[in-house]
Amino acid sequence: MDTFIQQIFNGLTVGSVYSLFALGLTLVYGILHIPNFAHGALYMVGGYITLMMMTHAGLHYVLAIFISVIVVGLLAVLMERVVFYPLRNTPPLQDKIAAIGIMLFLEALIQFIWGAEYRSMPTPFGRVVEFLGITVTTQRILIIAAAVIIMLLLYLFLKKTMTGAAIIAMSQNREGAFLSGINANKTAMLTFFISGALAAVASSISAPINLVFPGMGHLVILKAFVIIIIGGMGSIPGAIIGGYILGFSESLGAAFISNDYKDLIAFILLIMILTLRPKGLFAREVQ
Amino acid sequence: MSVLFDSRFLSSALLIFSVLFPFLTDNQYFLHVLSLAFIWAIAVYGLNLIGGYTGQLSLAHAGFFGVGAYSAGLLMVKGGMNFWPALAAAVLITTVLGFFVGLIALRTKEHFFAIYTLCVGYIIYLIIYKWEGLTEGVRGLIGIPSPAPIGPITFDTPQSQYYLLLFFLVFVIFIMKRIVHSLIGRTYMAIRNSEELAETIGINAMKHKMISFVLSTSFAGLAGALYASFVRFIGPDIAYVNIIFDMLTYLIVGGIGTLSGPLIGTIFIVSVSQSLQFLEELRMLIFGPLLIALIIFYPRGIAGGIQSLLHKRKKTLQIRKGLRQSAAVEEGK
Amino acid sequence: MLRTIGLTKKFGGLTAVDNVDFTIEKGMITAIIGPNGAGKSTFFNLISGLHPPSGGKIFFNNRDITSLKPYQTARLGIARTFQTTHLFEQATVLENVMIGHRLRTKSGIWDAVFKTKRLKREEKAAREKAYEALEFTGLVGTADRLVSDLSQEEKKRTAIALALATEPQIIFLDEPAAGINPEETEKLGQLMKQMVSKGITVCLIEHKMQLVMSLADRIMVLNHGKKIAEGTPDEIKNDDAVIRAYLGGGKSA
Amino acid sequence: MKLKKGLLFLLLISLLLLTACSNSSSSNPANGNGKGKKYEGTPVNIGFSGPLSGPAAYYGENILNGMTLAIEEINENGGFEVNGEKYHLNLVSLDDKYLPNETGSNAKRLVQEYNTPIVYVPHSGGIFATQVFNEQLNFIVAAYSSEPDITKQGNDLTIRIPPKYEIYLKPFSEYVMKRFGKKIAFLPTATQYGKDWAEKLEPVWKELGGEVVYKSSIDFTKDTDFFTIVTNALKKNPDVLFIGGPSEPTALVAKQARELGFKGGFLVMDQAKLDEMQAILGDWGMLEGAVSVLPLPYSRNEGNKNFIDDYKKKYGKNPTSEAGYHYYSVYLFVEAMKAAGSTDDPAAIRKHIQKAIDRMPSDKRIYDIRKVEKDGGLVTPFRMGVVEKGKIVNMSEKYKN
Repeated sequence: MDTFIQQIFNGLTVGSVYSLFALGLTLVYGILHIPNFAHGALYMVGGYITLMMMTHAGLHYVLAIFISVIVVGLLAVLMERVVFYPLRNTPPLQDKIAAIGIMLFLEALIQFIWGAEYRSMPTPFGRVVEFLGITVTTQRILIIAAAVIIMLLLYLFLKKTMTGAAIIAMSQNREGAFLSGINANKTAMLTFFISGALAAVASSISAPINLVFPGMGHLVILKAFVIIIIGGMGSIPGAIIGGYILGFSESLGAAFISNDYKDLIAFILLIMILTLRPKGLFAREVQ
Repeated sequence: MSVLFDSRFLSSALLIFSVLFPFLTDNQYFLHVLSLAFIWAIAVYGLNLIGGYTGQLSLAHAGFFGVGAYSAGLLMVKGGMNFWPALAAAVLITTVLGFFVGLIALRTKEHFFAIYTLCVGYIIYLIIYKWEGLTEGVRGLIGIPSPAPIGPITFDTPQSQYYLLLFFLVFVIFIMKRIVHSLIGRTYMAIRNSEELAETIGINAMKHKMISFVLSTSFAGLAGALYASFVRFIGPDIAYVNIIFDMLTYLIVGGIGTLSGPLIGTIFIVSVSQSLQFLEELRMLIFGPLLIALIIFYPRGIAGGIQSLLHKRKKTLQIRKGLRQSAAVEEGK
Repeated sequence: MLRTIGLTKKFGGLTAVDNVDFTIEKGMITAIIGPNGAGKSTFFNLISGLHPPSGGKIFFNNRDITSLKPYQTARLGIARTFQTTHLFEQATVLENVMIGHRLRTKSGIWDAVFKTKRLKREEKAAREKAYEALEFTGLVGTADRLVSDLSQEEKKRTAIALALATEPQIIFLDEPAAGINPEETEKLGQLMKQMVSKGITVCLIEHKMQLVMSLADRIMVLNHGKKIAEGTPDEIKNDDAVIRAYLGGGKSA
Repeated sequence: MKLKKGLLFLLLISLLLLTACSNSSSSNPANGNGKGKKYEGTPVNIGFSGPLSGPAAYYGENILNGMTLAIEEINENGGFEVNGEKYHLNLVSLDDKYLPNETGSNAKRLVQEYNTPIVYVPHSGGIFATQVFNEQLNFIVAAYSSEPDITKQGNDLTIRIPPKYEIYLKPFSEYVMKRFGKKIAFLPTATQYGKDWAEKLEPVWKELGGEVVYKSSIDFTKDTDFFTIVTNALKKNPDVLFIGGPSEPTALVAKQARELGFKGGFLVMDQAKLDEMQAILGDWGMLEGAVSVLPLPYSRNEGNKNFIDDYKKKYGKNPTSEAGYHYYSVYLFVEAMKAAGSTDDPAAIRKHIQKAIDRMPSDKRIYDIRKVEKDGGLVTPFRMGVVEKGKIVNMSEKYKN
């Protein structure tokens, strides 16, 4: 029983990171229909900025995350302006290839500046605590708490503010949103900012239990796509629930079915979902 | 000037050049790179048929490439088969698998099809990766023989392998050309354009998508089988998603939905990335932005860019001609 | 010629077409009108088979075509156009229209690869058929131009030519006159009359009342998916229910 | 506007191609070494094809560091003499992103354009792809991979640099079993190397009276968090965990095991290095009871102290064993060239490797290699280190056989 609770907790930790990361991806997809493969690179840059702010500038962990969020958010906006905006009238395929170009570039850039080696991120929350008969570290509790808080904040922002409403409106009906006077440019930039910020948070809070290195984005990007497909491309609750579904399927699947075949299980699950519900679990019914 | 742009002239010149190429250089490296580019180009033509012409972007083609490579490799290494029957069998296996995948996958549309096939490709990769008893898993399959001789023609030198691959590439391009410029190709393009419209003018879209998909997987399988006997070592990585992204890059840069696009794109990207080698770990620093610039300035690819350029020229010529004629008419009045 | 009995289509909780009984007589021009969202296009989609109906039956020449797919109804002689033309912009007009004859051909992939006699014959037939349709629609001069270079009205006519190339007995036109000027609209009316004189039955959805009133032999009015009136233009003009529908709900045309 | 864009683009491309061409035709290409400096004598190009971009770039970088250090030293010291003629070395390194087909292209390029008698390839797929034609094109594959099939192929021009892992199995097992107990859980990396290790370790462990209570592997290229799998392994109450893979993620596995309350020992596969793991974890505490190959900096001796110091000075960190082996091998090949009396006859160089081993200067013997096997494998003596009471203890002598 203890193992079961422990695995639930493990799934919750991993799922929180997945959800945060996938949220940004799904937001961008919902509004601009861009499958942003460079999202993993944003995640990676986020980890590096936080790390460098801590080790080189000597900032506190939380402050470093804050700076990283701003920087990566702006980087995402820059990406939108320089690359995706000129491509707004081309099919999404072109965006995909351009995103791969961005990814290659950012990885090479980070490797050029800070080298290819693995780095570990120190954290003030490294204590091990016993909790309901399971073992956790404070960092892991932080991950879950931070993810939930951020997702709540994002929810409030999207539901309760005008700007947030514009994002939702644009993702539901682009033309309608234009007609009702929403500034599409501003909304796109804002969405990219949020998506970059979310990627930076996800990597910054998970880096202390992982490692920071130029290729770290590869580990999450494919999974994030799985998540937003499960959840329905562009669906915000879908991304959150999809993230936790994948987190739990990894922890419980590895525990009770087979660790070696857990990836295969996940993908076959995905194929089955798509066969039965070709547009994902949470996609809106569109005529 | 205009004769330079004539496609018949251009393609025969290209063909003659590629036939003579081994005589122009004894640098095996060029030969090797070009041979590999031919293999990729064959696979990219497959991708172009279903994605470019029929409008159903399949991301499972790296998987099918892997299936072709592993079928051929395993039949030769573990089944002791000769290259030629193994090649035929590999193409057949890939095609049959493609048929069954298509049967389910083609029910989804647009980007859901792309994602669905991405997952199929990933599952193929995982199966190759995990099924050690058959595929040797991560270790990979070694000792794949090079193509067996046909009568007096042998394929153990790089030159002869180059010609073999060139032959298959020309063969594939020929088939593509015949298809694209026929009623069949127009049918595919009609489906790409609007499946609804195609259906209402009497085209059984599902059937044609199916044929196009199956044929395109057989190209991927062919390329995979050729790869296996050319590189003579295969690992699960050849079915990984990175490979499909490479293929996509070749296709998009060259020009999706054009006949020359896959060839142009493949050779262009391969040679650019080879010539950036001197930058070592920094090469992606140049390659990434270059790729982005290409996509932004030539969203329809190099071939598409040339096409619209030619069209514009033709149009201005026509307008000028038209003006002159009307001027003449005016004068005659 | 074409008859629907109790035709119904539901999307989720919404009933887009509600229990419509309707008959189209051979050799006539029939118009379907109604406010936006009345279910007119859905009605077309049901007949051509793009959507399976939720209830009711469709008969074409006394044959039950309710569950047929669009490509099957097309082969029986039902053609249609869409509000947006969906043409292949990067190809020429001729190339676009040629494909309309595809349903009368049998060539497959092997014919293409081996360039068989059958393929050559059928391509020739398709070309001739396309020219015929272009001539009929007055587009011969534009045959070699790219669709992307055409005007909106020319695109509409190309779409009609494409539909004609399928050799239909009946043609459904979805707002053919939308977005074109009055002079061109008049020409379009002429074109429809020519079609009828060639023996093709015409059914159209249109918002331009003038066109409808001057052209149609019979009119059906849909509102909220229900048929509220049917009759000659004069009858419709004076129908209370119709006037109420147009004035009361939705935008007027 | 359109024209300008097109022109700009054309310019960019032609510039690229130009630089590429001019670079490949110059005699002093690619790598940073030798730039701006003229060395005496004829250059001998040494080729390298490995991952320099992408997720495995760090691995490639370490290897290049070791090679570059050796080559610069040799050149700074006036090069070397073969048959009375002066030579210096020039490193040509190409990126293959870990892809075998790219390795194939690179190797051909290195041999055709740079005449490299030796091409270093640090991954088994690339080695297999190169072994297809290396005898025909006449160059030595300096293979850095423990994959046994590499030397089983009967390739006459292959040198396998790293040691075989079999020698570690028994002594490592004996040590951890005695100190912690008989129950072991397997959590190595999911690569072929990890699997081979596990397969060979199991019978050895059982023979010593032990029990394997859990068997799985971790895919470091796909998993980010190991709490799940470590939880599963610990459920079986093992006394020892068998872990391994790249040092850094392996260190995380150890750390997370400790966080989950594991008190036993670690049997660490030789791919991971204790000192690199410690660098990630910050101190030795978490690694208490770990047994693995003795890291270079902890066995300073006549043969390696200069190397360790120089490396640290140049790169600001301790040398990894990849760096050490590659540094060593460069000197070895130079000795072999001297002994063979040729810089461009790979067969002769290969033939004189044993002689070169015998003649290696004592201050370059990073590893006490005494023999090359018939199949081309270098025989490295046994090295073992354990973490006891917070520091590394050299156990090489005690557990030797």
